[in-house]
Amino acid sequence: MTKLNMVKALNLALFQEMERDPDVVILGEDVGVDGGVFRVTDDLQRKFGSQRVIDSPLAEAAIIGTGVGMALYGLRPVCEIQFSGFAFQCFHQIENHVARYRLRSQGRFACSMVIRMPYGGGVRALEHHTESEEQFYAHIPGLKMVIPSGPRNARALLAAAIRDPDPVVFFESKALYHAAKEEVPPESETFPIGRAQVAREGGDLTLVAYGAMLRVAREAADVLQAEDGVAAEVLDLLTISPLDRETIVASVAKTGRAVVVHEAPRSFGPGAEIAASIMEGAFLRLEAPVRRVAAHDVSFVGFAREKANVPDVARVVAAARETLAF
Amino acid sequence: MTKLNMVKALNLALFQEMERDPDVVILGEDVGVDGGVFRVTDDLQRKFGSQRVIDSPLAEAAIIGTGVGMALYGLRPVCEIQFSGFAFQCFHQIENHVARYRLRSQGRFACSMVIRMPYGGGVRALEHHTESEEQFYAHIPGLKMVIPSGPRNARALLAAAIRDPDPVVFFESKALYHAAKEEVPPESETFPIGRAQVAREGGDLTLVAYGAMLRVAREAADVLQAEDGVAAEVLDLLTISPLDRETIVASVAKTGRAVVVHEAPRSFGPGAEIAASIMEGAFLRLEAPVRRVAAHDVSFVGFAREKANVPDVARVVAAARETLAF
Amino acid sequence: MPRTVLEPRFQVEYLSILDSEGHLDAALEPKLSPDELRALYRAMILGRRLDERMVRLQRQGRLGTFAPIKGQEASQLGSVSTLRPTDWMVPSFRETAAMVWRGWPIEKLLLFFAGYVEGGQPGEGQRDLPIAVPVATQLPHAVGLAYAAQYRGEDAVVMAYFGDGATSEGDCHEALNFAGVWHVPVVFVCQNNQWAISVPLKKQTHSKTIAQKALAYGMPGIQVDGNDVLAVYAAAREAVDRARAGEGPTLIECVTYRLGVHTTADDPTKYRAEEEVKMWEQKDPLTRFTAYMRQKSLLEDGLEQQVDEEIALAVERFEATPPPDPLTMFDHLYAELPPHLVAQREELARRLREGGAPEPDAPAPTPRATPMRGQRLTRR
Amino acid sequence: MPRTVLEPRFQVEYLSILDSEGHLDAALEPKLSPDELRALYRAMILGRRLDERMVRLQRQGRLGTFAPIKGQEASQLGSVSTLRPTDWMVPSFRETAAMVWRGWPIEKLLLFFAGYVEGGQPGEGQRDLPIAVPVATQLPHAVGLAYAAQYRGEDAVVMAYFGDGATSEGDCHEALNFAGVWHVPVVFVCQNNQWAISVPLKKQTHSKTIAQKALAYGMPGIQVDGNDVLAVYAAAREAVDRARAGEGPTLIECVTYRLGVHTTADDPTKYRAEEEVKMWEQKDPLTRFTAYMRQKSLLEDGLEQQVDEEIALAVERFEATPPPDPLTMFDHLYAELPPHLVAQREELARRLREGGAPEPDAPAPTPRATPMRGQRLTRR
Ligand SMILES: Cc1ncc(C[n+]2csc(CCOP(=O)(O)OP(=O)(O)O)c2C)c(N)n1
Ligand SMILES: Cc1ncc(C[n+]2csc(CCOP(=O)(O)OP(=O)(O)O)c2C)c(N)n1
Ligand SMILES: [Mg+2]
Ligand SMILES: [Mg+2]
Repeated sequence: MTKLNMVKALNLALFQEMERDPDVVILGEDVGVDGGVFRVTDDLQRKFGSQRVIDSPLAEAAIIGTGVGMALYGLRPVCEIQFSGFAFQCFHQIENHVARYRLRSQGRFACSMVIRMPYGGGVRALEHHTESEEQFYAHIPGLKMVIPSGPRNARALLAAAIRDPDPVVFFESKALYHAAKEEVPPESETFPIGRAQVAREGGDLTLVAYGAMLRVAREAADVLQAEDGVAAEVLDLLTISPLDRETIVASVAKTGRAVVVHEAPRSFGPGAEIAASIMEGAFLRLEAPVRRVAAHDVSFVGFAREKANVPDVARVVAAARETLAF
Repeated sequence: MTKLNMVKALNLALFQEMERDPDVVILGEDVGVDGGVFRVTDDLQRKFGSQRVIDSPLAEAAIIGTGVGMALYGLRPVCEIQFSGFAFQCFHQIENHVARYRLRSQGRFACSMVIRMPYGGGVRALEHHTESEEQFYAHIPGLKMVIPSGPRNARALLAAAIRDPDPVVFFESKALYHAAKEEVPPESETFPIGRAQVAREGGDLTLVAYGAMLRVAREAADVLQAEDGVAAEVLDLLTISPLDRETIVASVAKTGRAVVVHEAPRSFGPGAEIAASIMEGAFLRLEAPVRRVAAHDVSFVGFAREKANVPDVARVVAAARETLAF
Repeated sequence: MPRTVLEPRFQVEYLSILDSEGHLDAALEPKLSPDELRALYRAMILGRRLDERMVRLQRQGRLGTFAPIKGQEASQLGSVSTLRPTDWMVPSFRETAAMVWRGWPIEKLLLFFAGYVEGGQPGEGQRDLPIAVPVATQLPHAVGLAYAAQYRGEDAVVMAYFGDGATSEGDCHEALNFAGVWHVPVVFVCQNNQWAISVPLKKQTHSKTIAQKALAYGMPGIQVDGNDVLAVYAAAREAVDRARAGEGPTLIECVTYRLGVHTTADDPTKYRAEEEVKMWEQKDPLTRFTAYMRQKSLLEDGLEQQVDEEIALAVERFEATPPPDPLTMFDHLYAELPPHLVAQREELARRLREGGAPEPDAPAPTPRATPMRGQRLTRR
Repeated sequence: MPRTVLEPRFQVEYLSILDSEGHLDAALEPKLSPDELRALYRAMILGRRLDERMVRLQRQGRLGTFAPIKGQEASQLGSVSTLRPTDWMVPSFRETAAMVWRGWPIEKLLLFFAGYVEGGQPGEGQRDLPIAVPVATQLPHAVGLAYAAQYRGEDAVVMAYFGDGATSEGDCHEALNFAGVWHVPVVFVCQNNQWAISVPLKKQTHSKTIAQKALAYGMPGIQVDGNDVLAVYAAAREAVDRARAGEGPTLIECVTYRLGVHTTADDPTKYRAEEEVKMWEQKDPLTRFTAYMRQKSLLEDGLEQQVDEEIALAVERFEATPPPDPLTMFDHLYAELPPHLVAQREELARRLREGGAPEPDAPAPTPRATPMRGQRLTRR
């Protein structure tokens, strides 16, 4: 086992999938010589050539749109959108085509492709470089939406996404890219898409989180354990859509209480679906309303104010305490 | 009072607002000579000239993007996107700019503009001509999202939207365009944006709906009254965002039960926010989980199968009965 | 102010071989065999007759909205006929004649416009994309297909269709630009039919031709008389051959005219003069090609009846389509149905079993007006 | 295959007045007064010095990521200096020098890059849009502004900036096309600095020049030596005058070079050769303009120190900025705060009162490394 940060772990997944399958190609702005602005595709062009690791012109709609064409031909494009904030430029290609091609062609064609993008705050960045847009993809039928929380699952889920017959939107937390190293097995590994993980077991309360918020939820669980003697169960969604309602509902059916944590704005956000699903699945077990700890409904706050906007441990702990005291 | 259908009522609002305020301009594909493919802008170019009612080239991003520029200059553009299914082509302009300009310029500039588009099914139409995308706009901070349910409120809300200092995304149900006529006062009228209406009072159950689904909810309430002796309260949201949680929660606090109805796909849809907000606001009054009656999580079914996909009276009645029996 | 003029200077050519008076430029006449000419002519007649039949079906409420092709047969068939089956065809939404040429069964196209998703399914192994409704969005797909062909070392060429209005969309620009940079085998066929619904070309772009837009991408562009099937064929032949030879993409502007409505939901009298239509009717691609075929003694007796019969049989098959099973709406969304959709499918199945669900809306093949000759009621 | 060549044929001109050897084409020399030349020169020096200072501030952790302009001063100032205050300036994200020319206080720009939304606020009545981060999305705004000016009968001209990479985006195409059709007073200034991060121009587009892309929109296009402030000025002057006279839009391609990093997060040694940078350093717009000013005896003693002092004072004001009040994050989202945001604001206020909220992250004006000359710790 080697310890890798998330950037290196993702790079490993790409490398191994490209070795395994000659149909895997990479496409995006600066993914080639530069290795991507976050270096996730580092060295891949040197290894696989500029026909397989393609520095595209600066046009997101065409990155996804030509990716669709490649996928229809039978290739497995992995498209990189440089920041999730610029993926609205190709949102029509994603919604109109990527998500629909299997359906529209009634199974003749498939868009087996991955759309990778860095998302989220925590890196002192400009506007459109700090947002969390997962909700927009989660609401589109035909897509899968994955957000890993650490190097190992990032690597295993990216490999799974590349092999998946359906299109996967793959969000990578910029805050996690270099956050921590983790043991990552050298041989290829996949994790199932659509399955949440119990990151920590507990019987008193369920904390639902994903991506960079997993750490926040975990630390909140530590605080609750240490200061309140409360055993919080922490769920790491990993896949946002299709949502693993079974795991979520099972946990809340046990604990009776839940707090959902995400970086996306609160209103009409992913926490709403999770809360509604919990209510539908575990209504009679609920001891308190499901709470949402999320960013405020503000589009951009600037990094000088970012910490006051994105959920932190104190907010999660406070929400958990209110839920427990309800 | 004259009786008008929704198309004529919207046309009246546009006419009166243009008479009132020379800064109001209309911009979109086929809005001029043709009067819009649904005739909502009929005759306006003849009345106000081709500088004020502009037949744009076929490019949604530029329709919104140039609309932004006009708004920054101080005009009040009313942009028409021919079908809501083609608004993802300009989604980046909406999310990146329309919703953010006031914030980004810290109040120096505002995007006082309206983005009108026909949405929803029921008109035997092709792909991208039948979908309900309100969720995508509701989740964007900085926007307002309005969906009228009949000629009179369509007219009054469109007038309010044009006068609103903030950008308003205005969805018009194609199924309602010619559905029914209603008395519409000849003199100008506005309804407040952000306020839901109690369309029918009742104490046993709350049905939350909007747009074309209001009729479905109303008829379901009739059936429940007639067949079950149940008094359903029907809420007409009118504004999706900012959501009028106060009215919704007050109703459910009274009835203890709620069913939300929408044409958008179910998962991560507007019903989730409404359900979550009800849980947060009226948890202790809830006798049953909030139910969602929505389209399936399928992007397109074709009009031959559409009736089996979009909520109908029978589904709402069934959901209401299950909620009442919970 | 004097300045240096950069070399090379740019120019755009115009190609016409058989004009509306029937004059033929014999030097440019493409070398098509009598069989090839007959096939092309038949396809043009079929395109025209099918279009007319579809308009009637729509008026009877048996089809939903669709976009007629009348007047554009030469643009479509002159170009698509240069492709091999192993090449790819990427349509927009107004390529009925080209799609039939490529082997789409007529009844499938009818099903498509009758609201059946089944109508969008290409045949097994057929290298045609289904109809793309959002204007210009199909063009990047064409470029991606061409890239993939090149990547795989296959010599397939991709032909992509779009309209004059489509040239305004960002996707059109991005696709042409990518094709230029990647130097891939795509032929972009713009059917400039002068109108994008109610918007005339001069309100669509300030450039004099669409062909000259190729200059922005360092790509050859040519304008052809799009009502001259021989000129379209010649230009497409050259572009396809060049693409196949690895010499990159081409933009072809076919100057043509939409003689009918934009779609069956449209009323062109609102925005264009009857005289303009009359003027273009003089340039009808069929009239011209018929004269040419007559002159070559290639006209076949009874062709129209043959074609009408083929159409009638297809309409019969279309009408014999069973009403759609609502449950299949979930079938091709994902490779494998995820749990929440299994639940939604089960719930729908239960409703269907219990009779709570609405009648499947199969208004399409069911005639709404008096049945016509050659038509029977839907079998149930 | 012989064909008709369509008229007119197209050509694109190249303009250079003061070359890198210091040769001047006196016939083309724009008529600028000594004061105007001095102002321009001072702005170029300020642009360069500020840029260098900002890089240092960033390296010390006192600014976040930003895009340096080194090498592009002539492109920016030659063009922006042709505007009146009543004209509009629409920047991308690399127009620091042009923004300062337009009156943006330096400390505001520093605040912007220190993560303060306050930094994006134009002055009262200032006709400048704030920085637009998403590439090319600002271009339709420029066209809309120009349309509005024309609509109101005002003679304001709009100047919009973008890079070579931006030309690939759909928004760029749509904006140019709308401007052509609407014939509005916009001047599109493309700073072709050869690179879009790591992507060189030849991978960005297959067209030989960016100027020729104007042909696709029936709009005049010109290529100028973007390191020649006189040539940029002359071309911009002509375009602005033409726009103001109601003669429509122009595309100006300034051929220049980004001498520094793409942004402070970038490492150009990964993708470009040192020799290329060296070669372009020979063409530095400042060297050339300095020689010209010297020859005209317009060089002022102590200019650099003056400029440095101005910058130092601005940095002081920047550092004196109080830490941001998190509660103001809600201030300008809507004209009036809707109820759910009132609630969120109250909740945040409560957390701030109770000390539960994190320290406002004001790393920006606070030096992270050893304080430099002319710098003091943030007042709190
Ligand atoms: C992105 C998008 N915007 C708008 C529409 C609605 N629409 C359908 S066809 C059409 C006009 C297309 O004009 P053109 O490209 O010239 O093709 P034609 O219809 O003339 O064949 C429009 C506006 C659409 N289908 N897609
Ligand atoms: C829509 C969008 N996509 C991607 C980016 C990330 N990005 C920022 S600058 C840049 C390159 C821009 O190149 P160019 O237009 O030549 O301008 P330059 O940076 O050279 O000034 C990229 C890809 C962005 N800001 N916006
Ligand atoms: Mg057309
Ligand atoms: Mg550049």
